[in-house]
Amino acid sequence: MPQMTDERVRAGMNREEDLSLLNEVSMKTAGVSHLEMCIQCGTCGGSCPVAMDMEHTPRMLFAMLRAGMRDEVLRSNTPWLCVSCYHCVVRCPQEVHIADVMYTLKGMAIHAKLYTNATAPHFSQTFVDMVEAYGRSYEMGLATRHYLRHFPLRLPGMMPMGFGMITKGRMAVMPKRIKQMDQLTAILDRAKQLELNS
Amino acid sequence: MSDTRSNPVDKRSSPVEKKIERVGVYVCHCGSNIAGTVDVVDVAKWAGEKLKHQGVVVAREYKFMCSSLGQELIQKDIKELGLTRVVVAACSPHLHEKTFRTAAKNAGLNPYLVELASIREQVSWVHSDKTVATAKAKAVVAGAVSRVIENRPLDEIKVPINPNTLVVGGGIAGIQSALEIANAGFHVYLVEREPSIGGHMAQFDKTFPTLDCSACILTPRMVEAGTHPNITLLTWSDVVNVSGYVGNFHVTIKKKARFVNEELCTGCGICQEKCPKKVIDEVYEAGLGYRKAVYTPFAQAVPNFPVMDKENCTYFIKGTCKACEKFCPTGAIDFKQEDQLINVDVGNIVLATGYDLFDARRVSNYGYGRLPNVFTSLEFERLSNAAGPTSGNIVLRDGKTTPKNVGIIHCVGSRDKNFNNYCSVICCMQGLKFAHLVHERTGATVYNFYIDMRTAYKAYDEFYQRVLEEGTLFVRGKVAEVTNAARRESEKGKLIIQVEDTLAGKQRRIPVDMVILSSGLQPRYDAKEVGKMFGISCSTDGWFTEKHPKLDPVATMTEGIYIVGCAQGPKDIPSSVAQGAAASARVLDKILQKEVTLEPIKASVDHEKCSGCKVCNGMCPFNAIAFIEDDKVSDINPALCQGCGTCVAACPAGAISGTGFSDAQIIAQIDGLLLRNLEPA
Amino acid sequence: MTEQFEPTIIGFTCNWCSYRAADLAGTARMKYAPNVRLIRMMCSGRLDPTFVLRALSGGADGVMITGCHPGECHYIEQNYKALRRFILLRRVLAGLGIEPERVKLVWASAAEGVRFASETTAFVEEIRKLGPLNWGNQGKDERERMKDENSSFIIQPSSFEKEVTL
Amino acid sequence: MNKYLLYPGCSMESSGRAYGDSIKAIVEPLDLDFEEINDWNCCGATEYLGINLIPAYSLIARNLALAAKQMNPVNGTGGTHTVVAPCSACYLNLAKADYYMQERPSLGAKVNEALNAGGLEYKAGTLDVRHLIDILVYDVGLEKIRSKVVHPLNGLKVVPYMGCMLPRPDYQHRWTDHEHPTELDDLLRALGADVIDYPLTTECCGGHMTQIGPETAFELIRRLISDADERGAHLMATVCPMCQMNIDAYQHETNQFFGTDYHMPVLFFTQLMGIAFGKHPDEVGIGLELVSARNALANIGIEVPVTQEPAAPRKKDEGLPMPRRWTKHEGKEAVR
Repeated sequence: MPQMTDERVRAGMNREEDLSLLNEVSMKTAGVSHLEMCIQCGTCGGSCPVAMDMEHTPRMLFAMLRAGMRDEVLRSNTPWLCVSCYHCVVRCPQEVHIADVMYTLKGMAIHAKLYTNATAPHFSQTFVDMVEAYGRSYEMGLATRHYLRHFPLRLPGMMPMGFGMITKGRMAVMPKRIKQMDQLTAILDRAKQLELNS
Repeated sequence: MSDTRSNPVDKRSSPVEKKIERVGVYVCHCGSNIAGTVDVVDVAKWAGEKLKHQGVVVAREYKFMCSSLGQELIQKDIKELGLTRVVVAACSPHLHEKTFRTAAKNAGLNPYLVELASIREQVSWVHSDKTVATAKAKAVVAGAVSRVIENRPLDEIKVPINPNTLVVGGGIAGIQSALEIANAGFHVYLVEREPSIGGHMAQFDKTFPTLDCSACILTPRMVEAGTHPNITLLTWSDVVNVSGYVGNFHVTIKKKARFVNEELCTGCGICQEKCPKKVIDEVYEAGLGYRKAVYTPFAQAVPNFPVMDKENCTYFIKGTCKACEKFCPTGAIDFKQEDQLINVDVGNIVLATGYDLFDARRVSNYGYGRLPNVFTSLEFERLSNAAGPTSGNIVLRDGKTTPKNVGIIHCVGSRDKNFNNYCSVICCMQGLKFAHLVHERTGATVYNFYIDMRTAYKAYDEFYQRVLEEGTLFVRGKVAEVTNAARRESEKGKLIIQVEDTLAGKQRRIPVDMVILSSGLQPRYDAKEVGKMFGISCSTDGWFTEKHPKLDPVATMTEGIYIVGCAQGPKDIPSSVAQGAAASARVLDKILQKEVTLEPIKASVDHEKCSGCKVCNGMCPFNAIAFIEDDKVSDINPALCQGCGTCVAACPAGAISGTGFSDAQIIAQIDGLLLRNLEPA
Repeated sequence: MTEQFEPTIIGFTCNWCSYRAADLAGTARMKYAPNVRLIRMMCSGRLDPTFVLRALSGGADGVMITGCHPGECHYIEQNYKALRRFILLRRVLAGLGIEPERVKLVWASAAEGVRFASETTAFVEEIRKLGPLNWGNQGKDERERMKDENSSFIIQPSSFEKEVTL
Repeated sequence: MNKYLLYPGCSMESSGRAYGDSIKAIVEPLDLDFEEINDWNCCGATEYLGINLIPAYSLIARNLALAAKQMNPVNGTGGTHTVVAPCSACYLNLAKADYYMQERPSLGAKVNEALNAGGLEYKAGTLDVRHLIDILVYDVGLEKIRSKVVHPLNGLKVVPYMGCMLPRPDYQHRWTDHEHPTELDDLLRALGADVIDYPLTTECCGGHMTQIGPETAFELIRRLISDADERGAHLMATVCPMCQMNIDAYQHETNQFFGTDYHMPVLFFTQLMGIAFGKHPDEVGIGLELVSARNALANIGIEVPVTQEPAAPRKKDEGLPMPRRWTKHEGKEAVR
C-alpha cells in the first residue's frame, strides 16, 4: 500500500503512479504547494519585479513541470532570479506557494547539477558554509569570498562601498560565533540525513 | 459471542412481542450495472436463507426492478403472498424510492413499508472486486430487512394551499415572476427594498449581446407590474418575519416611512426640484452622481412617488427647512409618517433578492479608491448611460477629459481564492460590451485583459467576434497591478497596467488613461440572515442553495420557497428572466393542486415520558417545539416540524420519537448491517 | 500480499448532503474502500450518540459521521449540534477506553463525491492502523490523547472549531 | 511594561548597526522590555532554503525552540510567548517556519527529529512571531508614540518603504494590506513627518540580487529611488536591514550603472523615532549611512555632527562626459 500523505488524500490522489514531476516538486516543497491548481493566468509573471531578466516566467515553469520537462525547468535561470518578494504569492488566485516552489527548484537544480550560471548557487553555498561554520552570517567573509570568485573585476568598483562599510563599523572584520556550535552542528547533521532519506 | 458484545445501550427498541412480518426481498440487476459487480443471484438466495427467520418469505432477482414488469412482480407477491414489508435492493432511494412506494400503494400496501437498499451507487459502482462487493451488498440488504420490519405505516399529510404569493425583490427576475403569476389570475405581493423596482438592470445603458437599450426593454415591464390589478406593490419595504410552511406562510412586511402620502402624491417632482440638500447617490448612480434628500431614484421609477431620506434631510437633522412641504401642490409631504407593519398570508414565496457588486477596493493592487481613474463596472454603466451623471460621455474622473487608452480588467474578485472562488458569469460579456461602447463613443484604444474568454451562450461568441473586428486588443493574462509609479517618460501621468501576456510569455507594462474593473457579483451582504428568515441555506460562497443543481434549479430544500435570478448564483438577464418564469410555473402548479402533500417524517413528544426539562426547546430552528406551561411538558407542532430528528436524539428521557427514522429503525439497521440478525448457523 | 485486517465501519449520513455525495461518487464511478456501510438519516443532528455505541459494541471497528458543511445545513444549524455531540462523544469513548479516533466527523456537501470517497478511504486506513476494536483492553493513553485537542480528527477549516466551544 | 523575546538577527550588529542602536534608544521611553534569545543563530536568510529544505527549517526552528525554552509561563507575571524580530527576512523565516510546521505536519515531525539531535524540540504554534513595527503600532500604540515626541518631524518629506517580506505572505494576517499597508505611514505621521504617498512601498529592493546579479538589482534600486526622488522625498524610511543596505550601500553603484545622480538617504524608521523623541543623532546611528542624511535632516533643524567621512579612493581625472551607457534594460520589458 503506498504511503498516503495528508496532502495527497486532500487532493484526491491516492495512487503512487500519480507522482509525476509536478507532484515530486510539490512533495519537496515546504507547506502545501497547491502547484497542481495553477490555471496559467500569469498573475505571477505579471507581478514579478525581475521578470525582465527571467528566461521563463514562473507560470511557464509550472506549465513545463506539467509537461514533465525536467531538464529544461532545472536549467532555467528563473528560480535563481527570484527575490522572494512574495508579490506573486499573495496575488495568486489559486494560492500556489510560488516562492517556496522556487526554493525547491533551486535545490533540485543543485542536486542535479543543472544550473547554467553558478553565481547564485555558489553564493547560497558560501552563505550556508559561513552559517554552518559560525552559526551567524559573516558578511565580510561572504562578500570577499563571493566577489573574488565571481566578480573579481568588480571588486575595485565595490571598493568605495566596502571601504565605507568597514570604516563606519557596519561590516565586522572578524566573524561572530555562537556558543553552542556543536548543538547546531548536530541538528544540521541530523537534518541532512533526514533530507537524504525523504 | 461474548457478553460485552451484547447490547448495553438498547434503551429504546421495543421489547414488546412482535408479530413476524412477511418480508419480500427484490434484488435488481440493473442490466449489468449491478449484476456486473455483484452476484445478484447469490445475494437473493442468501437473503432467502439467512434472513428467513427474520420473516423473509420470498427473495427474487430481476433484470430491471423499476420496469413495469418488475413492479408488477412485487405487486403480485404483495397480493398473493400477503407481504407486509418490501425491500428493494437496487439504486439510491433518491432515484426510485417513490416508484416502488407508489407500486406498493397500488397493491394495497402502505407505501412507507417499502425500503430501498442502495447496492448500485454504494456498492457495484464504487467497488471492483466481485467477492467484496457481493459481501457488502448482502450486509446492505440485511440492514434494510432489519429496518423495514421496524417501519410503521404512515399517512401522507395533506394541507391546503393559500393561492397568494410573495415575491421578494423587484429586479427583472422578481418582476418576471410576479407578472407570470399575476397574469395567471393569482394575487402577488411584490416587495422591494429600494424606492423603485427595476433593480440593477435599471442602471445599465445597453445590454449584451444585442446592445438594446436596457431602459427601453425594462420600463414597460416595470409599469406593467406597477399597474397590474393582481399585484400589490410594496416598495421601500422589508420582509421582517416569516413563519409557517408551504401553503401557509405568514409574512410580516415593514413598510418604511416615505414621508410622502402616496394617496395625495402625483409624482410631479417639484419636491425634488426644491429640496436644497444634495446627496451622493451610492445606490442607483453607484456613487458617481447626486440625488436630493427627497428623491425618486430615476425618472421612470415605479412607483413614481418619492421617498425622503431621513438621514440626510435638513428638516430631520436641524428641525427647519420643509422646502418640499412648502412647494408640494397637493400637500402630500407628511413628516409624521411612521413605519408600518403589514401582515400577509401566502402559500408560496419567490426570493429574487439579487446580488451586490464585489467591492473592488479589496483588490488593492488594482488601486480602486486610490487611483482616481480606476472605475468599477457599475460606475462605467452610469458613465456610459445617457441618463447618467455625464449624459453618456465617457470621461475621466475630472469630468471632462476623454480617455485615449482604456484597459478593461476581467475577473476582478472572481475566480480568485483570495476573494470569491466562483466565476461571476457575466464579466466577460460585460467587458466586451464596455470595449464596444468605449470604442464607439471615444475612439480610444481598448485593451481587454482576461484569463479565459467565456462567451458560451446564443449569439455571445458572435459578439466577441464583432469586438475583435472593431480592433479591441486582447491580452491573455490576469492583471498583476495597476500603478501610477512610472518607470520611464512614456509612462508618466498614466495608469500603468502590469501584466504577463501569457501568450507572448512576457511581462508587459501598458500605460492607459482609464481602467475599468469588471467586478464580480457576490451574494447580498445580508443573504445569510435572509436565508435564515426564510429557512433556506446558503452555499459556501453565500448564494442560496437550490434543491438540485440540474433538475430542480429554482426550488429549495424548503418546500414552497423558490429562488430566482442572481440570488441563486451569478447570471445574466436572459437566465434571470427564465428562472423568474420557471419559478412561477412551479408556484402555479402548487396553487392549482389546491393542496400539498407533506412527507410524514415528524417528531412527536410522549407526554407521559416528558420530564419538562426543555432541552429540546432550544434545539429546533423552526420553532416547532413549545413548552406547555400548564402540563409542564414540551409539545411539537407537526405543521412546523421539518423532521430533522435533532430533538429526538437530544431528549434525555427518550420521550421524543420520530416517524420514518425512529430509534428502533436505525438500531435495527445498525444490527442488520453488522450481520447480527442472521439465522444462527 | 499478506493478510491484512479489513475493518467494518458504519457510516451515518445526512440525507441532503453526504448521502447524495455518496450517490455522486457512485454516479461518477469513483472507487473507494468497501469497508463502510451507510445509514441514511434526515440530518446529522439526528445522530443519537447511543447509535455509535451500539455500532461499536455490535462489531463495528469505526464509525464515520457525515453532515453538511457548517452553515449549509438543510435544517439551518443542526449540524452544529452534531458537532457538539461528536466532541462530547469522543470524550465518552476515551473514558470507556476506546480510541476516540475510531469515530470521525466529515463534512461533505452533495457536490463533494470526491471528498466523500477520499475521506472514506483515508478513514479506513486510519482504522486499519488502529486494528480491530477490542473492548476493555484500551484506555492507557487515551486520556493523554484527548488533552491534545488539536489532533487532526475533524477535517474542516480550523476557524470553525473555534466557534464551537463547549 | 511590555515584555518580548528579541531575535536581533545577524545584521543588527554589523550592516544594520544603526537599526540596533536606534532600537536601544527607543526601548526605554516606550517602556518596552526586550529579552534577547540566548545563543540564537542565523535564520538562513533567503539562501539556505534554496539548498536544503529540512536543514533550512531546522536552522530556523532552533531559534524557535530556544525561544520557547526561554518563554516564561504565559499567565505568570512578566511572561511572554511573543518573539519580536526587527529584520523583515528574519521575521518572515521565523513566522513561516512556525506556519509550515503546522500546515504540513510531516515537515514539523522531521524538523523536530533534527532538533532532538541537539536536545531541543518545538511545538509549532507555541510562539507568536511578530515584527518590531507590529509591536510598536499595535501594542505600544500610536497614541503613546505621539506623546513621546518632543521634536516633531514637521516638514521632513519621508517616503515610507515597507519592503516586501514584511507584509507578505502574511500567513498570520497581521497587516492592513499586502500591497499598500498603512502601518509605517501612520507611525511616521505620528512623529509629525510629512508622509509622501509612495506606490512602491512594498516593492522589492533586490534582496540578494545585489550579490548574484547586480545588474538586475540596480534596476530594482533605481525604480525605488527615482520614484522617491520624483515625489520630492528628503529621505526614505525603512523597516528592514536588507532594504537599507541595498538602497544605501549600492546607491553609488546604481548611479554609476545608469549614469544618474540620485542622492536618496535611507534611514531606519526607529532612527526617525529616536530623533523625534529628542535623542542625539549619534545615539541613533545617524551618520552610519553611506548616502548621508545630513542635508535631509537639516530641513527639520537637526544638525548632524560631521564625522570623518571616509576618503573614497580617488578616481582618475574625468574627461568630457560620455553619452549615457547603453544598458540591457532599455526597451527590454516591453513587447508592446
